[in-house]
Amino acid sequence: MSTPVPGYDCTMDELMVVAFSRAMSNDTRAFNGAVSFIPVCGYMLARRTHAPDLVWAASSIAVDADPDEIGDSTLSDSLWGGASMLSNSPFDFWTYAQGARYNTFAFRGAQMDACGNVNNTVIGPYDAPKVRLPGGGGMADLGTMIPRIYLWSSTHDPRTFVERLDFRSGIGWGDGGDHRERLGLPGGPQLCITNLCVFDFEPVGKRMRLASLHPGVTAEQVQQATGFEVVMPEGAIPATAEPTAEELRLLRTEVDPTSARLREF
Amino acid sequence: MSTPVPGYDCTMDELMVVAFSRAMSNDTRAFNGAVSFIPVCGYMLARRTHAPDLVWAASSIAVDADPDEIGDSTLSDSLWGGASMLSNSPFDFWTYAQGARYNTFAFRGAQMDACGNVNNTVIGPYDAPKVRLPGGGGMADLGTMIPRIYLWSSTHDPRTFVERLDFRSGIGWGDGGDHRERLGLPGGPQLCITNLCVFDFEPVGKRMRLASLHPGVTAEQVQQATGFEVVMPEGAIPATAEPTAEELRLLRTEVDPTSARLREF
Amino acid sequence: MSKVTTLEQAAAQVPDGATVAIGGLSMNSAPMALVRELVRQEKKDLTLVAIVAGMAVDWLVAGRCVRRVLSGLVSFEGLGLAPNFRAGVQSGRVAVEEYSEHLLICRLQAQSSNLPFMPTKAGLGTDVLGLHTASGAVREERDAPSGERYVACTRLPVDVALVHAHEADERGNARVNPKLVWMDNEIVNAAARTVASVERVAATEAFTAEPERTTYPRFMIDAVAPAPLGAYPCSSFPDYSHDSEFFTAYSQAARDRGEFTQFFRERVVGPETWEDFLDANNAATGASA
Amino acid sequence: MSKVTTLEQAAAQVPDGATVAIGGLSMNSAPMALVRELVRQEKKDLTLVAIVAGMAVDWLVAGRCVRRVLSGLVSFEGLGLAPNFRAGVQSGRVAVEEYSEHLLICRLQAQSSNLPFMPTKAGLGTDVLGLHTASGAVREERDAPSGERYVACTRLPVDVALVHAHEADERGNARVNPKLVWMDNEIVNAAARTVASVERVAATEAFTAEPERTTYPRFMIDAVAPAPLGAYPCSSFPDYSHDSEFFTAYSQAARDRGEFTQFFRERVVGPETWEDFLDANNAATGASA
Repeated sequence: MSTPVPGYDCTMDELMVVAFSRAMSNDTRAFNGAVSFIPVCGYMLARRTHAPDLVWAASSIAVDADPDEIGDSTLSDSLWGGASMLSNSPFDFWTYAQGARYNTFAFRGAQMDACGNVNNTVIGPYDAPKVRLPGGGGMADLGTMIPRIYLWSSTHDPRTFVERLDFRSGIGWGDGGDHRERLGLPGGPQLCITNLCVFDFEPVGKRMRLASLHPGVTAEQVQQATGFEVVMPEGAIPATAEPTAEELRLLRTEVDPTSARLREF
Repeated sequence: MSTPVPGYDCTMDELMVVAFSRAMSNDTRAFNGAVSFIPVCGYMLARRTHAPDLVWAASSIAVDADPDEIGDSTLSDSLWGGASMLSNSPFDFWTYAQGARYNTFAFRGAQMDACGNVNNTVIGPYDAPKVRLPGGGGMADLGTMIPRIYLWSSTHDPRTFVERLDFRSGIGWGDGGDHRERLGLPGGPQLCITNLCVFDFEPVGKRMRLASLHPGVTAEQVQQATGFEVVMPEGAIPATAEPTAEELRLLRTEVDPTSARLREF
Repeated sequence: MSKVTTLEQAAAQVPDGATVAIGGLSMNSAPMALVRELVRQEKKDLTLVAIVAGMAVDWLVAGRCVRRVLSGLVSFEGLGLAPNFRAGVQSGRVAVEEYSEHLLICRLQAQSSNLPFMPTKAGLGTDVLGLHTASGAVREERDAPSGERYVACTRLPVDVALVHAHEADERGNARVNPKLVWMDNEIVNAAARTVASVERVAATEAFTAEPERTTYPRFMIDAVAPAPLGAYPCSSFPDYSHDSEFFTAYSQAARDRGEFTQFFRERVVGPETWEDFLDANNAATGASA
Repeated sequence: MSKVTTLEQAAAQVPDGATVAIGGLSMNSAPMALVRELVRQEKKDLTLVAIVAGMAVDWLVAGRCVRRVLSGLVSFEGLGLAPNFRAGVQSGRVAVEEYSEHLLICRLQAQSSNLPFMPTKAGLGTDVLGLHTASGAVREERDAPSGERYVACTRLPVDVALVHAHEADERGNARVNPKLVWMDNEIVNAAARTVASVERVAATEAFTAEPERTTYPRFMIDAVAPAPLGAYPCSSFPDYSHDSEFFTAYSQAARDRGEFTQFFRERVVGPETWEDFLDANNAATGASA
């Protein structure tokens, strides 16, 4: 469902895609997993704006794909149009991931905690789950291999952003602080983009910190919607930047003309 | 150089190829390395006679190849005609080798010892070699992975068949006895086919044992040409079986019409 | 001795209690015709190995064929959770051995490469490793000289791998067009036997004409079962895409037990032959949608 | 920012003392045009990584560019030993770190996969492992739970990989026809930089038209140096075979120091451009022979 952003000439899905896009850079080498409409739109948009050399492997397979439209699956061949390489999971992909030749990946967990760890396995105890979720898939892998991790959620509420995960399917900053470093893992989560705000991670404890508020949202609302204590930055909290007309035009007409991204809402 | 075998209507290269061919079976799944004309001819001949389902990957790459002729390299693309698969070393080959999906390989070392270990690295001390040889290549790998190892040599003399290798590039039966088993390695050398005789390996100590003598060769001559003590079998030592007219016809007209196998002599 | 057989005969060779690895990835290239036949033959107590799966696992769980699932992920992606899998696990009827994609791949590689383990960094710092402490299937280790942490993934023996390919010849040479094998070669390499369903049987000459396109050599494939549209309702790139309508209707039906029973009978297990099944689902239309 | 450059400029980016991995296998697909340029530029103290090589290593040793060779095998196969390599090692001027093919591959894989080691059974029971006891580059281990032996192959960092491919575009997408990469992808994956010589530069559209044929994505290739017949006197399947005449004449000349010096000047390093070199060797004829 498309929700207008108060005061901005765009909707929430568009704001999130643009925020994601702007976090990308010209040396981003990304790929995507299942149900990743926001990141997929973000990669495609960044490549059309400030990051022309950005690498995006659609479905982790189709390098430099430029599909006419996005279908109902972000792991589907409908996404592969225009690719200059169809790489192959076992032969190419895993080595590129392990060696951080791909440097960027985005997760969305059914639960996420303050350090950006994610759960997509079970709600409730593992052996007697209240809800059996799909499973972590590549989260446990890519969380350890890829240095630039991005998180997103279109359901910013206390059920999603929890103090304690029921199961840690994928590692973000782990227990926080230097935990990743102690495990020998590169980088870590950079941002978490939600339907209320953008979080970054404060550099010492590696907990989510409010980086910008979407128009009409207050810091108090974010805290109320979050199951853990949100780190507040020094000074005023900026508003999430407004998409430019050109960004919106590209998103609406070229990147995702069928609004596949609304499947996340 | 083509040498007639006394009393047989064939030459030494032909006798060796036929002896090799007959050691193959219908479940042989083989590949070959460099300068392996005798085994290559053997695989092709066996497939045309008693082992129609035998798998041979030419140059370790071209599965079921059936070249019109053999060129001056057994690692060359000239060998790949008629293949039903061009496999790829890193992706297919090594997994098939490690998992013994390929079950047969043949070595020829510049030096070989009684237990079928081979040296293709140096003559003399490693750090100050008298002769620097090419190096073991895949010998150290395939000796550990492939259960059915065959050895051959067209220069049966005490410089080749030595009591002690200057360097063990590839393992045969190792130190003999249960050494391979203790190392957790499958199978081991089955036969060694030379220009004087065929050796098998006696089952307990795993040392070369005279299995058959080529026409005109005596057991004493074999011992004199061998730098280690040859195990003599119980009872009479048979003559290496004579090739059939059909085997010779196939070898001469279909398998190797240009006599590439003479490059080994 | 042709390796070409029927779906029925190929499935009949899978014994109850077997460990069966299912090819494909999510909604792509799953061997659905073979899976359907396993359900029809009422297999029992199967252990499934499914790296990233969905409908195939759900059918087998719905058919009560499954005791245990080793998986990285089972879902219908954006089209929802896999309803029978979810219910089966929540009720305790089906056990899940949770891995991640790479942990499973590494276990399969240890098996196919005849090594005591394959190392990876996958899983470090997650709760996945703790699930396997008792069995030792994967374990966290520290490399002594460097102090570096890694995860040792032990061998995973597989009785039968089921994969879908585009073409095979009678000898068992098989190929996937254009070259995408998802992670199927990992399960094929680890399995004692592999059965491939294929869109069509081709002459050996089709393989010798373009040997660089062969995906599996004949000695890796034990049986070939022809099944046009054999991955339906999943995709077989580039021939056809997944049929979203089937996924949606299936999920819809699963909200009610009675409705699902009817759906499963009429549109999945009931049709006698694979062709009947395709007709019952208007597959020729749906798959190209 | 096109990645297309000249052989001269591509070679100029290889510093003295670098660890350079050479692609190809034996007489196939070696990046000879790039290697010739390294010799012409009189590189010093290179460490070569050459899994199975021949002429490329011999040229570099003849040109006094090499301090150390990490290899599985260096020879001209049935056409003889590599004469300068042999003499260089026997004289002590060139050090050989002896591996086997799979031990080197596993070291490269540890590097490219960012793991402390890759396990293999290669080398067990041979003298190869003992050569590396002091450095610890590869070491025999025993898996504690199973008691099983294996060899741990540690990371092998490579500064530059040199490979030969058929086509690349300006962005660096490259492909090898039909799909044979020998073991080149192992060195490309492990290298900080990769330079590809190519038979021809192609438009990006040639890659998007057949994306399944792309061997290396653009982010793995740092420079593209056009060199028609760039693997000569080695082969570049399926375009041309190795030129046996060159190998034989080279080996013949190497029997005499003066004769070899003249041969090496006239037929290897002397010709100014790659085209001059090809002319000096009648390469267009020899390669197709």
